[in-house]
Amino acid sequence: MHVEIVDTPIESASIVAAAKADSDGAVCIFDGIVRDNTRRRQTLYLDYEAYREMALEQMQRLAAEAVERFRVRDISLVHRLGRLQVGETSVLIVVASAHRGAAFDACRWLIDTLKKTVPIWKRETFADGAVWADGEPFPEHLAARSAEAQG
Amino acid sequence: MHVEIVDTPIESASIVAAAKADSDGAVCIFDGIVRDNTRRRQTLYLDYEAYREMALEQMQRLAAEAVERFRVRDISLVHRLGRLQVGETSVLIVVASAHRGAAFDACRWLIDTLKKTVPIWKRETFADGAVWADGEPFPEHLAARSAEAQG
Amino acid sequence: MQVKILAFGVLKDLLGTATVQLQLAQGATVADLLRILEQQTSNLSMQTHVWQSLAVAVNREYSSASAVLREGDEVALLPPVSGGLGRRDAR
Amino acid sequence: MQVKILAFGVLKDLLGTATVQLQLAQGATVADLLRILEQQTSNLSMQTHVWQSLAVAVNREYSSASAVLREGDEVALLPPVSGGLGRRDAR
Repeated sequence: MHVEIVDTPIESASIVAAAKADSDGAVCIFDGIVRDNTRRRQTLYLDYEAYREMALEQMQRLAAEAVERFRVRDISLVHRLGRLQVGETSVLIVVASAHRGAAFDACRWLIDTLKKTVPIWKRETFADGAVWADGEPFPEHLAARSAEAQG
Repeated sequence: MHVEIVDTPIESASIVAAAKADSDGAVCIFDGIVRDNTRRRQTLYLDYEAYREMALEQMQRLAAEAVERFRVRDISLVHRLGRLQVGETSVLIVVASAHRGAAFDACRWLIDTLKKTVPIWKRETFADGAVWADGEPFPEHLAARSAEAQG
Repeated sequence: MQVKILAFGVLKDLLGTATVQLQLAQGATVADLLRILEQQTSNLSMQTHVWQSLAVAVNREYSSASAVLREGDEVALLPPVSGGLGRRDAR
Repeated sequence: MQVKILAFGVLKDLLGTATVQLQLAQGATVADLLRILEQQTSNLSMQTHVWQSLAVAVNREYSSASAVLREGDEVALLPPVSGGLGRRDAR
């Protein structure tokens, strides 16, 4: 497994090349890139910050859990922090497996779960201002206050 | 859209790079590679052959249908023919989209449908012999003889 | 009338050729053509399942058994396809 | 006892700092800590929803409101996360 948080551009081609082995028949790759707009508001750049030690631990656990759960051979999971321009990769997920169903399922589960549980935040700078991006609500078991307590 | 049948190695990195646009937030890539075994029988190499004109037309239709159906921005779909060694890419699918759900769904639909409907065949050479790979049964509406006629 | 037969994969091996011109009665269908070819190769009995699982393309479009053939048609005999990667992937 | 508070994202802006040491009574829970911080920032009333939607990590593990804090704990206040790409992707 290759799990990493980096501060420089993610070298997708070499990460993908390194992820393949002879027993693989399928490689599913998810490449999350900075889009030029959010709800049609023009994005200039994004700043990603993380609770770095915890984020790395969480990513390592996710990768290990995905290997176990989907029986894929190997996973690379890399997230970049700092200022990213439009078109740059913020997160790269590479899942290598003998079979394609497991590769797709693991890849999708990884990005979906990462986005809800790994402590990374994004500040979006638009042509007309900057905001911390709305995150997705935490899964119930991770939120500090239960729905009941909020009511 | 970039739909192609090639006789030389698929240059994945440059195809992926060319597939991205500023309005994309998600790129889902499927890289089908030659595995070193089938049912634990050791694979030496594969030879892919196609009904080339029809295969290309079918691939073009699949890509257009996926854009329409999943509302993704762009698709690259490249299949290689001829002799491939273990570890080489036989098919590359790149789906670029504003959002990840559509990118995953389109990518998976493309490989699943391609494998059932695009006239390409594979002859597998093992250490101890060679066979035409069993294909997947044609979808009912494409098979020449219906299940009824067979019974 | 005459049609051009293209055979691929295991069907090419079975017919011993990739292309052959065949003379058919006017109004012959895809089913008629398949019956003729199957009879011609009936001594190779192990391969009968191939005739049950194939698809036929007429002028590069998938075609049903009832389709009527015309002079000069290009009729392709397609065994189950296996592009992309291994079959076991489907499972 | 003393704990170390780390704040991230919008919570860092709200507290005006990324790290702060806080003195708490022995046996204080995560809920007690959140109540204290919420009161300290109550003049910024527009931000109350933030306190309802956060998660807390104690020593880098997600923690419930009822967890009892200990001397020297590292308590991180985590707004809903937004790694990867845009939120609208979830839809």
